[in-house]
Amino acid sequence: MSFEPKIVGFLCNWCSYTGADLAGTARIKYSPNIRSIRVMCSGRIEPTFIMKALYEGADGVLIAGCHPGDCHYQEGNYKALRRYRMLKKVLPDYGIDPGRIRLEWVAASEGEKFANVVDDFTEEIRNLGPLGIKEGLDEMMKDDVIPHHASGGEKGGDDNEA
Amino acid sequence: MSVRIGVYLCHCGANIAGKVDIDAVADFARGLENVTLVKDYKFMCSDPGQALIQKDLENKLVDRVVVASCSPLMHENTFRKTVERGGLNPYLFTMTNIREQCSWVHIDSDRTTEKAKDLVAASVRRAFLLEPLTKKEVPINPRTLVIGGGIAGIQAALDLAEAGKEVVLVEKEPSIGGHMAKFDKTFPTLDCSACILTPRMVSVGQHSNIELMSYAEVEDVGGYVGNFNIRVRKKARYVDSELCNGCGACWSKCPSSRVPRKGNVHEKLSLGPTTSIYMPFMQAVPAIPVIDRDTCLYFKNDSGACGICAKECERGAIKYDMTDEIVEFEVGNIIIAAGFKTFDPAKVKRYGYGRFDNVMTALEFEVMNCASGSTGGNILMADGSEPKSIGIVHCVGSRDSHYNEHCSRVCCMYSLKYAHLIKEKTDAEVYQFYIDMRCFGKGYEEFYDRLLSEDVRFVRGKVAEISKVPVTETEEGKLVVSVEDTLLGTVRRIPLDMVVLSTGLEGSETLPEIAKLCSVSVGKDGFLIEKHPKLGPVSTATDGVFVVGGCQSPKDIPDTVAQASAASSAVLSMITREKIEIEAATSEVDEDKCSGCKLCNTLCPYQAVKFDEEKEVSVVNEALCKGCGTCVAGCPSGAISAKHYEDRQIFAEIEGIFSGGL
Amino acid sequence: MKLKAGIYWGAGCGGCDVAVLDVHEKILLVAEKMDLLFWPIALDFKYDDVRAMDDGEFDIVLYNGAVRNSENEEIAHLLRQKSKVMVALGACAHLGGLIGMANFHTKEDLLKRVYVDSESTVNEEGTLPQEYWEEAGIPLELPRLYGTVKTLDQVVDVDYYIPGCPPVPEQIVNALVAVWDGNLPPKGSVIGAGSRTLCDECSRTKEEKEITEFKRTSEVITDPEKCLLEQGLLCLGPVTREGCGSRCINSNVPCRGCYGPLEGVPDQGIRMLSALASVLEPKEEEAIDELISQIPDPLRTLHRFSVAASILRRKKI
Amino acid sequence: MKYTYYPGCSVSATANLYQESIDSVLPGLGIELEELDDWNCCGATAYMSVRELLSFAISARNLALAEKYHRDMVTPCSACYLVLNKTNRYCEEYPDIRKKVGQALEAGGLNYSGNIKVRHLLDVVVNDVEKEKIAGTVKKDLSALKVAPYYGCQIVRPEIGLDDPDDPQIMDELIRSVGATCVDYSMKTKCCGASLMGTDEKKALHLCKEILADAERNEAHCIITVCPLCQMNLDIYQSKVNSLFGTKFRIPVIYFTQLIGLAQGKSMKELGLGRLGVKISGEMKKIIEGA
Amino acid sequence: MLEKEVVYEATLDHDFLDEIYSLPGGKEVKRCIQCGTCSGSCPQGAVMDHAPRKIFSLIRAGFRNEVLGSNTIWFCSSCYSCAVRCPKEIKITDVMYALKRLAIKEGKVTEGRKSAVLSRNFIKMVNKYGRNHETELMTRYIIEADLLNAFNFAPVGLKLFSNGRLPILPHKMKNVDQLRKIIRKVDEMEGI
Repeated sequence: MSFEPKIVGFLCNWCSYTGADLAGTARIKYSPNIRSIRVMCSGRIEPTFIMKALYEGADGVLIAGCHPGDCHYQEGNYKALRRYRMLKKVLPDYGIDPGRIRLEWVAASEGEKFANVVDDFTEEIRNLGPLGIKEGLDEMMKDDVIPHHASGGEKGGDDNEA
Repeated sequence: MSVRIGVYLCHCGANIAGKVDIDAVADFARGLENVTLVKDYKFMCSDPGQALIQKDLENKLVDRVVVASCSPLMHENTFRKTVERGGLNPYLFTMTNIREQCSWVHIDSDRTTEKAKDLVAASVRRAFLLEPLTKKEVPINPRTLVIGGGIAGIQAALDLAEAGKEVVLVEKEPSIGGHMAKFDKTFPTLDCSACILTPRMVSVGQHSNIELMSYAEVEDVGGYVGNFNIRVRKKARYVDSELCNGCGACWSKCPSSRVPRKGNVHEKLSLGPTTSIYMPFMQAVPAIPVIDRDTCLYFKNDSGACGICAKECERGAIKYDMTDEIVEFEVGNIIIAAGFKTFDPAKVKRYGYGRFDNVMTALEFEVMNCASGSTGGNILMADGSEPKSIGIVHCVGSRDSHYNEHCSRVCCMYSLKYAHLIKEKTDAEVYQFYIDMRCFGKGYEEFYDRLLSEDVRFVRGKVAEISKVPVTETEEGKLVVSVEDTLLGTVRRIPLDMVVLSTGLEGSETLPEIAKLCSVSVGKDGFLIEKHPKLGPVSTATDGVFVVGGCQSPKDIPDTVAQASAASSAVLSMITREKIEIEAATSEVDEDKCSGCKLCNTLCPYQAVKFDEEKEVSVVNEALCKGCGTCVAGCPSGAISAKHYEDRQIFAEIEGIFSGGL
Repeated sequence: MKLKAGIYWGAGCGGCDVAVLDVHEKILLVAEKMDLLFWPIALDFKYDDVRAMDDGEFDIVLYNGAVRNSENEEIAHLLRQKSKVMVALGACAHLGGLIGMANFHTKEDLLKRVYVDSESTVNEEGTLPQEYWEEAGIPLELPRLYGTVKTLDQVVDVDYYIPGCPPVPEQIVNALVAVWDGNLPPKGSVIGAGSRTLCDECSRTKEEKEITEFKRTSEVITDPEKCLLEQGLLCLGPVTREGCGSRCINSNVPCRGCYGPLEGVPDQGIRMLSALASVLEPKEEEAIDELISQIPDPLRTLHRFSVAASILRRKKI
Repeated sequence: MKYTYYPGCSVSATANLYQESIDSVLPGLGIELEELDDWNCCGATAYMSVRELLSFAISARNLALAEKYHRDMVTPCSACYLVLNKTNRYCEEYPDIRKKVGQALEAGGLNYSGNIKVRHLLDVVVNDVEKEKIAGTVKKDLSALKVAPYYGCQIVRPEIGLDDPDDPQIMDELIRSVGATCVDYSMKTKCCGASLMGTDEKKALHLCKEILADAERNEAHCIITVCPLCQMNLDIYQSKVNSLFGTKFRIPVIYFTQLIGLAQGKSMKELGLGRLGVKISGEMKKIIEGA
Repeated sequence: MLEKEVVYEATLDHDFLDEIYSLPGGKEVKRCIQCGTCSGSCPQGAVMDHAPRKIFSLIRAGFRNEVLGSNTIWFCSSCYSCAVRCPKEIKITDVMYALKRLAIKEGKVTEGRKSAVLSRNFIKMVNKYGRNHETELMTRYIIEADLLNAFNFAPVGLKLFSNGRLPILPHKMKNVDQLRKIIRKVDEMEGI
């Protein structure tokens, strides 16, 4: 079976969630890989949410908010942009391709854009392959156990002063 | 204490059930932690559907409700009320969107069902952590502030005043009237602008429910819907309005001019006197002159060398020592009618405005046509002679990515109006250079039709440039317009005596400041953003603040007046309610955690987060807070939380999404 | 009756042990109230002595250092079994500490760097430490170095945390006093520190913030009265628990975050990133990137002590 | 102020008089130019027509070579200015082009990281040297000399930023700061048709005629240019314009650096002015000699 | 085809707009509102088969052959007047270059042949010396494309020569080899 990316979307209520609804009303089809979480404003989206999503199993995270200048709460989207830029900058240190997170401005009228963004992002993540932080962590730590060597016998610190 | 979550799945006829395997989702939901009851129904939003939920709540079968159906933007309120009727706090309910963002948008049925399961699981986890919230109510002050005294503000103020409500109308110019007071005729009916506007201006000046503050600016807006605190600066007019009777003796002898001299007949294209003490136009309301401090000799010389107006005034109304006055008052609602400004065509160098005589802006041309203007309404070239040919260039500063993307909506029509006036007053040939004729209002197309019959020359093409370089003899001494006649596919050079630039409309210079004061957003196009482009055209994201007229988008007089009346009725509806519920899902500061770093203080667009100097912590004014949560994400210590969108609730949702093994 | 106490160092620098000694004359108070039955850095006890004890015999064990190898883990389990109260002492046990930054690398890279590539090493064969070796039939064994540094609570159940790198000595004494007074907060609490962030105890004046540039400490003469963050220094005070007595701040050095985040903040570094990004001045993508690029090694700066405790815990390989 | 200097092919051939005036005038203004070692053709417009990528690649070779100097690169030729800037812009905007250009450079053992700012000599003279400094070097009174600035296309378009594309002022100001009289005329940014001269001469000559006519109508003694191609068109082809359209233009077309040199009292020979197609004569000659 | 009274859809190429749109510099073409600012600003408009505005109209409608076969694209003198004025910020000059390349690629160069010859010779020259040798370029061009005009051209050449502005020997660069390697790599990437 081919790899189906898992994508978490964080959508602002006023523009992007509405835009995503519009895609539905217009019956525009897009790939079912995204699971969206509604927040009031893209300014509410904490980078920790994104880390959490990546940790729990997301292969990509989409953040969507109102276009610059159109924020329902005036400037929340600029804060989202700054947090996003900064998070993108540090992701490589975690060994994560910064392309796994994406910020898009989707207006309430842009149902088609939302669908395109999801499709495009899904493909991009598909190309990047699975991320698998949680399983990966177990896998990476599988050797981090107390070894039992050939000598078998009682281990420990008879002479060992730590 | 155990939590009992009820999950209600809606089929929405075949809308959801046709794609999502409801039984599979129901089985899945039954297996989720804390879920004690799962029901599905054909139409959950129908009366029997709602009754289903209500009954379960009344029978105390569940104490948290998850409804998986359409978008919360559609029916969240419906179900909140249902839940409330069932005796549960409405915030202990959450909604899962398995229609707009699920069944309607995906093709593969299995994968759509899987997605629905994940979304339900997320909602169930979220529901487990929901907290009850209480909505608060605040009283509404019945007085209203109207910012801007153009036709929009005048209409809104009069509507409210007539309904018996008090209004404070603040206008930054010395007189109300706005742009409309500068117009000669109005399209398409060609009725006299002054004739229809003046009576209304007078009504505003005389109405007992309207307090008019002209030559004044709003400096500060505090508070929140129903209870705004306003501070206004009334600029010094240097004329005592109690004593002045508007006789005009002062300006008739004033030796200095506030309008720069051009040295030709176009120099005095202004209504009213051009002296330093002046009335903007003769029908001004209030009919009290103002001294322009920048050009007045008395102020310029410091020594008080002039003082002629004071000597001329028999009533002693001239007060050079007058100072600005600050007034503070409270209102319940605000209507912003701050108007527009016209595009400055000097930016388009190739049209030669400011370099060539006889290239003028629409507004200058408008004033020239006004009977009370300095040419007495005659259309004249700079040298005083009558033009033989006039070109009208559309879309100057509109529909152009370099300046403004938007269509200014009124230029086509006023350009047609000018063509008509030119035909009526002179023998000149008139050329209209247009990209598209947009004549969409009532009677507009008919007016276009009429102009076609009046032999106006229509050239479809945006003017490439206006030059004074003659190529043929007939071009000598003329303004030469180069344009492609796109319908013919030919480039034409047309020599003209005069060119009128139909400049587009932009938000006024003061708009960003006003928007900031009132916590309203300015869009990319420079105009204020309404709450919803279709369904909330006059309200804004800030409760109690409304927008009307040219500051919301370019519009003609009929639309402006209609919008003004819409806003005043919206305000009346607010006032009649007497009280208003405010958002319950606000931010909240845990004062035990807040360490007063002040990082959050700049983040709130509504200034709802302020630092309490006494407690040394930041506090949220819940009446101002809109619940966007920007401060929450900006708080480093986790002291601020967003009610109903708490970190732990969103974390739970994320965990839920992956709990089913997507 | 005297309390039975133990102190152990896992993967740490010894600084925490020194901090325990640094309580000056209060050490007498400690000695009066407490029998130290195990403290490898200072006293001669053997692991077998501990193994011989009854389960829960220790009233309190202070475990400092992160869990970096199999021995650390083994002893962590042993001490947990033998103690009533297990305390993670210091930033390493609490959050992984500086050592946690190893999680931004792989074990192989680290070994290679230390044993082969380091400038002062000559190791032409590229010999690396072996876990197990038999020489003339005699087994020689080293504990296994783990690929991922862990916090103590990722390995065993921890009752309390005393944060800091190192913890303030007085705070350690206070924690011990709380144990013998039986005056303990709910399990899982951070003890010996405040409940707000450092800004609360920091005496510098704070204003509304809008960051236009970042500077390094060497590039600026700081105004001792003014918030360091407002002076362009990346101070982690806003995201770090108070209790250290503002030692760094008072020396004009920005807080590096060793006391860890407040309760309910799952990821200290990323939370600071969010807060910091919120108050940057620019609005355009390019200008934002330009400003961010002024922060040297942002992630390690934000996560100096807390990588192992962060949501992602380590670099993905 | 030191800059990397990219002369371009024309300046080292048909426009060698431009180079001479540059050598003579710039040191006095405190501008030092170090020629880019082993530069190649900028990849001018003709390349763009046929092989775009090739144009970018050879253009980028110059940029890559320039990086080791760590300075802005200056060119006196408007076409080179345009092409080098366009290469920069396209490499920045289109990742695909950037990648391919990078691969091509790599084949030649080069690498370009995109850090070279390309400026026109006029920009440097007007914006980096204080006006007072230029005025200070003036020895001759040229106030009677009416000079028409001819900007042409490629310094104000399409890489907007240097000045307004329709009504630029920087050369006007330069003329005033050397004490000459600036002629305001409408054709100062109109196309001279240089790129058509080889292919549709008649049309190109017509464009030249319009420019010359407007300058003459506004009583200009001479035209100054900033580009070898514009200069050649308006100068060398002037007699052809006259024979084709029956006009009698005798308007010298000189480089802006030559005007500065004249104001500084340098000789015609020193400035290469003897090699113009349309020689300096009549009233202009009198003004220069008389001053 | 345009002369015909009726144009059948089947004869049009409706992918043409997208093709141009996807080329570097083409991303604004879809925004054209046919205002004619470009044509009105074009110094060459009069001699073109179709003024620039019409080219955009033809691109949109799918008249591929008309566009690529027109002389318009060859008469563009790169003055960029249209490009800086276009209210929709279409990079018109860049689009013209793109069309020229497409026309050459598809062998549709007809009237604009002279420009194409000049361009090609220019490239040969640079490949040879690394720099342009104007004397040789002119000679080659005249021989190949415009022999009849050689007479006409001679006076200009003479004037340059007599003023010492037409060097006989080319300026050569030193490391022509490196440049050739770069050129070869581009050839390789473009499959030439």
